Amino acid sequence: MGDTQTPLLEVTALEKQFPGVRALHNVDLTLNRDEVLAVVGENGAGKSTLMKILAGVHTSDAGTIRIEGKETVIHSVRDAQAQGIALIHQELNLAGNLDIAANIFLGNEPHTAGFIDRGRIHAEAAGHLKRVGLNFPTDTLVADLTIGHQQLVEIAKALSVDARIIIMDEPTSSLSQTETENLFKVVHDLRSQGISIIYISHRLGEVMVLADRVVVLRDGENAGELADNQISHNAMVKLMVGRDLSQFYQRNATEPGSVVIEAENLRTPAHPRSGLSFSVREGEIVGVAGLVGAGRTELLQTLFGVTPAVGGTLKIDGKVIHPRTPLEAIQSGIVLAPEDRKQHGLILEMSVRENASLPRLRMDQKAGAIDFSAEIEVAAGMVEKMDIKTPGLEQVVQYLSGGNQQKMVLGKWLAMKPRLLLLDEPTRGIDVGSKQEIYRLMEELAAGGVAIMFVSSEMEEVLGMADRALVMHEGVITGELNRDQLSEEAVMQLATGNKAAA
Amino acid sequence: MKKNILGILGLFIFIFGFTAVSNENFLSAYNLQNLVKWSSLYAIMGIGVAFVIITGGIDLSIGSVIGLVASLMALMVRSEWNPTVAVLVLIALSVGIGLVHGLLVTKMKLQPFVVTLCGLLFYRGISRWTTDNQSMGYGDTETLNSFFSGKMAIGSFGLPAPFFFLVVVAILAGIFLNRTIWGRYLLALGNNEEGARYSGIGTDRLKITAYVICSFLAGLSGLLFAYELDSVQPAQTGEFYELYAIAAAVLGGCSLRGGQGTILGVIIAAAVIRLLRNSINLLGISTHLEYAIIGMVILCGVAADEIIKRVMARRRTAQVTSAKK
Amino acid sequence: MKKNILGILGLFIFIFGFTAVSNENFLSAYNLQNLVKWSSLYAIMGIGVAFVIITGGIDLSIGSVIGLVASLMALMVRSEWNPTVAVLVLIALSVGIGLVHGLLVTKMKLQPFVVTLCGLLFYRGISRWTTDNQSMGYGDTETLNSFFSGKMAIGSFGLPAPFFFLVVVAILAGIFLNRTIWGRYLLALGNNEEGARYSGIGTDRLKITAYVICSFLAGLSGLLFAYELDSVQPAQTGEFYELYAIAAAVLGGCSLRGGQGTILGVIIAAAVIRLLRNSINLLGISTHLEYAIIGMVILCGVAADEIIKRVMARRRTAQVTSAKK
Amino acid sequence: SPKTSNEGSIAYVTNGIDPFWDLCAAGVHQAEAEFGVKCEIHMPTKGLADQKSILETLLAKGIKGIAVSPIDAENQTPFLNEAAKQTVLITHDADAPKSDRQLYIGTDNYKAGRALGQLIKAAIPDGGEVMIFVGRLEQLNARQRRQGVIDELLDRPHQTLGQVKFDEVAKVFKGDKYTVLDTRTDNFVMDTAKSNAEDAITKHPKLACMVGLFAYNPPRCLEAIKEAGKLGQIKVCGFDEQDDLLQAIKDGNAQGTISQQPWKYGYQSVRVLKALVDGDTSVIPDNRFIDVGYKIVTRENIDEFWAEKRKMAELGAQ
Ligand SMILES: Nc1ncnc2c1ncn2[C@@H]1O[C@H](COP(=O)(O)OP(=O)(O)OP(=O)(O)O)[C@@H](O)[C@H]1O
Ligand SMILES: Nc1ncnc2c1ncn2[C@@H]1O[C@H](COP(=O)(O)OP(=O)(O)OP(=O)(O)O)[C@@H](O)[C@H]1O
Ligand SMILES: [Mg+2]
Ligand SMILES: [Mg+2]
Repeated sequence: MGDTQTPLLEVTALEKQFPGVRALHNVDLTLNRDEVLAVVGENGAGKSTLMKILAGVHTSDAGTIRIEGKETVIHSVRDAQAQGIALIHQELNLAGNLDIAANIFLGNEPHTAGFIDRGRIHAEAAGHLKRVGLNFPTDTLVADLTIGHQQLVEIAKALSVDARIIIMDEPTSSLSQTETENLFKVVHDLRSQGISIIYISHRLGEVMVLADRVVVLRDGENAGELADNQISHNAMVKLMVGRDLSQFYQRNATEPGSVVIEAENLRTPAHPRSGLSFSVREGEIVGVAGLVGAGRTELLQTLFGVTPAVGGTLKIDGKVIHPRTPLEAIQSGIVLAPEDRKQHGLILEMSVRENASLPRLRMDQKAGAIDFSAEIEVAAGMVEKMDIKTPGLEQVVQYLSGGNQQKMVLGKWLAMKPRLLLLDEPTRGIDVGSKQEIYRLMEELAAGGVAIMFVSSEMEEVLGMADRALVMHEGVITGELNRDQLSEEAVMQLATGNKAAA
Repeated sequence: MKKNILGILGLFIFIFGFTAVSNENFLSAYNLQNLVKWSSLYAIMGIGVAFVIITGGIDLSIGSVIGLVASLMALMVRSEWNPTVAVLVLIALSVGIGLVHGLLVTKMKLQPFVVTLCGLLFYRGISRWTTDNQSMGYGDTETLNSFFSGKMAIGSFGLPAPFFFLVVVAILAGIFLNRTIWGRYLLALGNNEEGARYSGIGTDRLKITAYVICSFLAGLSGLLFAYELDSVQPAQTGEFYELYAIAAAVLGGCSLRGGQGTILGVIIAAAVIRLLRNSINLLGISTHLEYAIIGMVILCGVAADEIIKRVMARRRTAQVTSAKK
Repeated sequence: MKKNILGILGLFIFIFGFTAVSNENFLSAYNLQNLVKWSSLYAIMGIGVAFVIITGGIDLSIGSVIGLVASLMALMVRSEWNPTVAVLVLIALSVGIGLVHGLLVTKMKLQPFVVTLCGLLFYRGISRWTTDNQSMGYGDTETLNSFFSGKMAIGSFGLPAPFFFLVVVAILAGIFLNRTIWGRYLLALGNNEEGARYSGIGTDRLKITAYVICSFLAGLSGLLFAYELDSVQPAQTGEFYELYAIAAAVLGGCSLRGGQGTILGVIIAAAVIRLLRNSINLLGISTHLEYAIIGMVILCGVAADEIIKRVMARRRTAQVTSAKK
Repeated sequence: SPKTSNEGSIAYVTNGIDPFWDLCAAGVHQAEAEFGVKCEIHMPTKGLADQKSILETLLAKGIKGIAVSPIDAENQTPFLNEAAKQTVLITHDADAPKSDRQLYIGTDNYKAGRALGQLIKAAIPDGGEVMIFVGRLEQLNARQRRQGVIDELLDRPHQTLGQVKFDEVAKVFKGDKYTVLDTRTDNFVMDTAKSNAEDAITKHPKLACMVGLFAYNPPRCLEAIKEAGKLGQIKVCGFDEQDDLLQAIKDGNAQGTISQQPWKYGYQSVRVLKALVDGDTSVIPDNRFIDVGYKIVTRENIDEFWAEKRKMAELGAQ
């Protein structure tokens, strides 16, 4: 098929400007046939913007796109589809009111004169689902799926299109080990079928496994490229942040103090029949591992009062509590940095100052009046302590990069001096630099006597940061691993419901 | 989806049964004909606004569009336009109005509530102004009269013309919404507009289509009401109807947040609203209490629906849990 | 935030200037007094609904609450209640109504549009029923009369009582919204309810508060209108006012999506709507055109606002580019 | 200034927007031409608040004379007195007897109601069930008309306008021959007006006569009767002069109507205002009441009446 010398896709001198932000400047990119090209870069480097331009969601301000050497204009998603480009978006873009099959074929329904061929849709969707390892009936409503499962549906959707270029923008951010490995298989399959893949991820380990070549972006510009044999963790990091980042995980466990939180037979509404028992002590960092849908998020949300417990007891510092709302949980010293930071973690349309001070307003008030000077102090202190990159306190949080947003989510709780800090996927979608800072913060807080529980789907993170790990499977804690018992195999055994191994 | 209809259907059956038992004349052919006729008229408006509501929008201008179309039709009849041409022109006008609404909402990014609130005021003003606010009739256009408000006898029962319009509109709307790609796109964009756009769906065009359908059906209703009432009061005809149409759509299972709606539900809900009025009149309840009763019943209907949904959701959770064991 | 007011302020100045130039009597003390009075009445309603709109909700029942309060006040006066007690009871009733709306919206999770639409019907029905739909007055309650609709002379200019109410309401509302933690919480929950909840904000309680404020101010408006007009028509008093109140709130910078709103903007917008009417009457424009003009002007105002916002955004882009060069 | 301006030195203010008022406008135009004045016509859209602010604006403008149809005369009196200090004030259609208005131009709606009662008696001489339909019962004229009808049918003694005692709404009144069943309101919603009529036919199979008190009510009753196949069987009597009703009278499907000849309100108002503004107080009768009377329209005088109405409607549309 055609000339093998000309690249499949060639982008030159691309420019893109958003109100207040120059997202891309003079960016070049080439993609060869049968290639898995990884694109990495810090948060806000412009990766998603570049991909959205290729997928026709945005139009570029300047620059050319060549496909098989032919200059092409992509004005709309339809144009991109016609060129055989499919994009798995970083954010989920499913219609929750429709079923899985409808979502997979949304925009590409097989139809005659506008009438949808339902039989075909369901039959073909089942095949795609199988490929990504999702065992749900095709008429399940998407709203009933967890984020992780929804992400698998997104991937299935991209597969359903007859594409020659599939772009995956952080496809694994909500996936755990097993699903991720499954996805790797899919990627290899696709490549062997002659489909080229652009793969974006902040999990550099995945990039090393998958990529044939790595392109690095920094501040909306090309920062360098690594060929197959040059790809290494350090090389990528160096190009991304412009310096070396040594000693990634730096957990120095100290002797934990008294018990902060103790759950006995705690029952969450999602899994009302399985009682969960565990405890966390001062200065301890406990990881919660498990597959997607294991009930980890539910557990944290129950502790935080979002979905109140339906049974069992919960004690904080020996005192029994029943948090029914987040407010009650916060008053008992429990705080949560949620999994979905845009929906739950921040008020995107409000400023850094307003977000930073939101939980604290209550404490600094004078007869209900906001203490504006205290507010600015809190916000400024937080920006400095957390090293949040923002042009000012009045910047709207929406325009911060993902990493800085996550630091804001964490930061707003630190001023509250919590007893128990709950973190749900604290580094999801966050670049290596920010990741390291978040680990440093967890470390610092633990040293200050805070008890920390964090849910993570990233095995490395659990192994690197946890003093102790709880492993969950279908709503049940299948085992507990101390630091010296922690290993990938041990976690996987328990996560797949295999108790015997523990 | 089917579950959404259960609550409202139950309400319909309850009021129907109650009135039938309480008043012997309720089941007379004449009364049922009237009930069918008015329910059909309300349902057509309700289906129109349901499309807009499914996109997450709203249309407050329906009543004024009805008034405008009815007023202009009377003016045209008076100026001896060819009736068919007049009807076509007015249908085109309605479509044009929907188009303008759609463009203002999608391209200018104005809020649907505001755009159509201005429409409500504007079209009403135009109706009054062009007609000098005179009530008018449709005297001599006999063919149109029987087309829009005639009856077809089936035994002793005369099926009114609006019913046939409703059947056609409902079937087309049902097919459009549930069987075609555009209907599916509409549902998708109502739930997640960005997501729909990223899937290559021309969301703006679809939204505009929804507004066009809504105004078109409002215009059609205008003609049907005009010939049904055989007279138009430019300042009053159609006033307040948007609220009834929206009530029918919402009671019939559309969520104002968008992405949800069934045609059948809207039809039953429209019938419930008309049935209530019929029932109030037949039971001889004080005319002053009418509004209070309608408001109360709608609220109870919606609340009951919500409770049913919650109970079902809880049951579903329980099932999922037990299935996993 | 300040930018939101510019558009509407410009519109106000334009119409004001235009009318002042076209009609010499416009600037007479008498006319300005009346303008201030009506604007104040509309603004008080507008501020009320602004709170609900900021939470992302809506209140369609305002006009009916006004009608209900005015009707019941007349009934109580007639039955020789102590005037102060009557006022307190009615204020308590308004608060109660807001509480019920809030509870239905937050605890039952019903849609605000539906709840308050039912309220619109229900309270109107109750007004008609309790009063047997008779017009009534407030004859002999002189102290209340001067309290709610008296004038305070400042030179030749008599400042009407509603203006003082507005000043108090506006100052309190402004402080509440911009200076207290609850105001901040309200804005936060309007932008992202879940996010606010996860930040430890009691979102339900705040939303209920917003509905209570809205109904309370509607009730207060009811009393003000009652004593201003010295008469109540149970089926008519307050009808349609919710749409004007909402129009004022939206024109004044509130987004129906929630999370946005300024008190000053609402006041200016209410003044614009009243000014328009005053202008139409003074210029002797056909009353039939009144609605058409109001609808058109509101639409243009909102559209101009949107355009200004876009131009500003574009300018921001341009600045960044040149800064980077 | 805008093209549609009708700025004048005197003003004619109605109590709402209704075709009735456009016929009044015809009389206004007629008089404008005849007496060489310009008269503004204002129709408040939504009730009392609108009417008040219109009056205020007119006063602000320094208008020389106003003819107004007060919505709630009794309670508006203080305000009307204020207005009377600043301009020449008269009332039309509805009076505010306790106010300082110069005079009242109108009809006695109670008497008109009784006349309607007589029309009903003529329509169903053998008696039977009667039902009343009206837009809103809070309007004084509606109540007076209704009471006139009820009193006449029940052969009660005549009451004096201004002191009429009103019967409650949800009650059946049984006389020797006639029974007044119920009064249904529709709030000016046309489909409600029609379905109220339909439901009445359903509910009362023996209904003998339907009475519409507002202009649009009788035509709605006629349609309902026609569709029920009871044309001629159920009689119709009404108020005002909508074309459909006139046609029905002509065709013998309706007994008759009481017309207030609305154009006379407009004509007289302008005539009197013009004179008063010019300082001619001789137009004020001793009892300060100019009765424009009402016309009983039946099959006998329908053609002549309709011709006049047509002429007036055309004039009103100018
Ligand atoms: N629609 C938009 N409007 C304004 N600014 C935007 C928009 N989309 C992206 N940006 C900005 O453009 C820049 C590049 O963003 P982009 O999403 O491409 O980064 P990214 O490399 O994908 O980051 P991440 O790793 O966090 O996903 C950022 O500064 C971002 O804030
Ligand atoms: N909205 C919902 N409707 C129905 N079931 C749900 C819903 N949300 C979660 N579940 C179910 O609850 C269980 C726990 O989900 P949860 O999100 O807590 O898992 P998790 O371990 O945190 O997964 P993830 O890694 O995706 O965050 C899953 O079995 C999931 O199917
Ligand atoms: Mg990205
Ligand atoms: Mg989770």
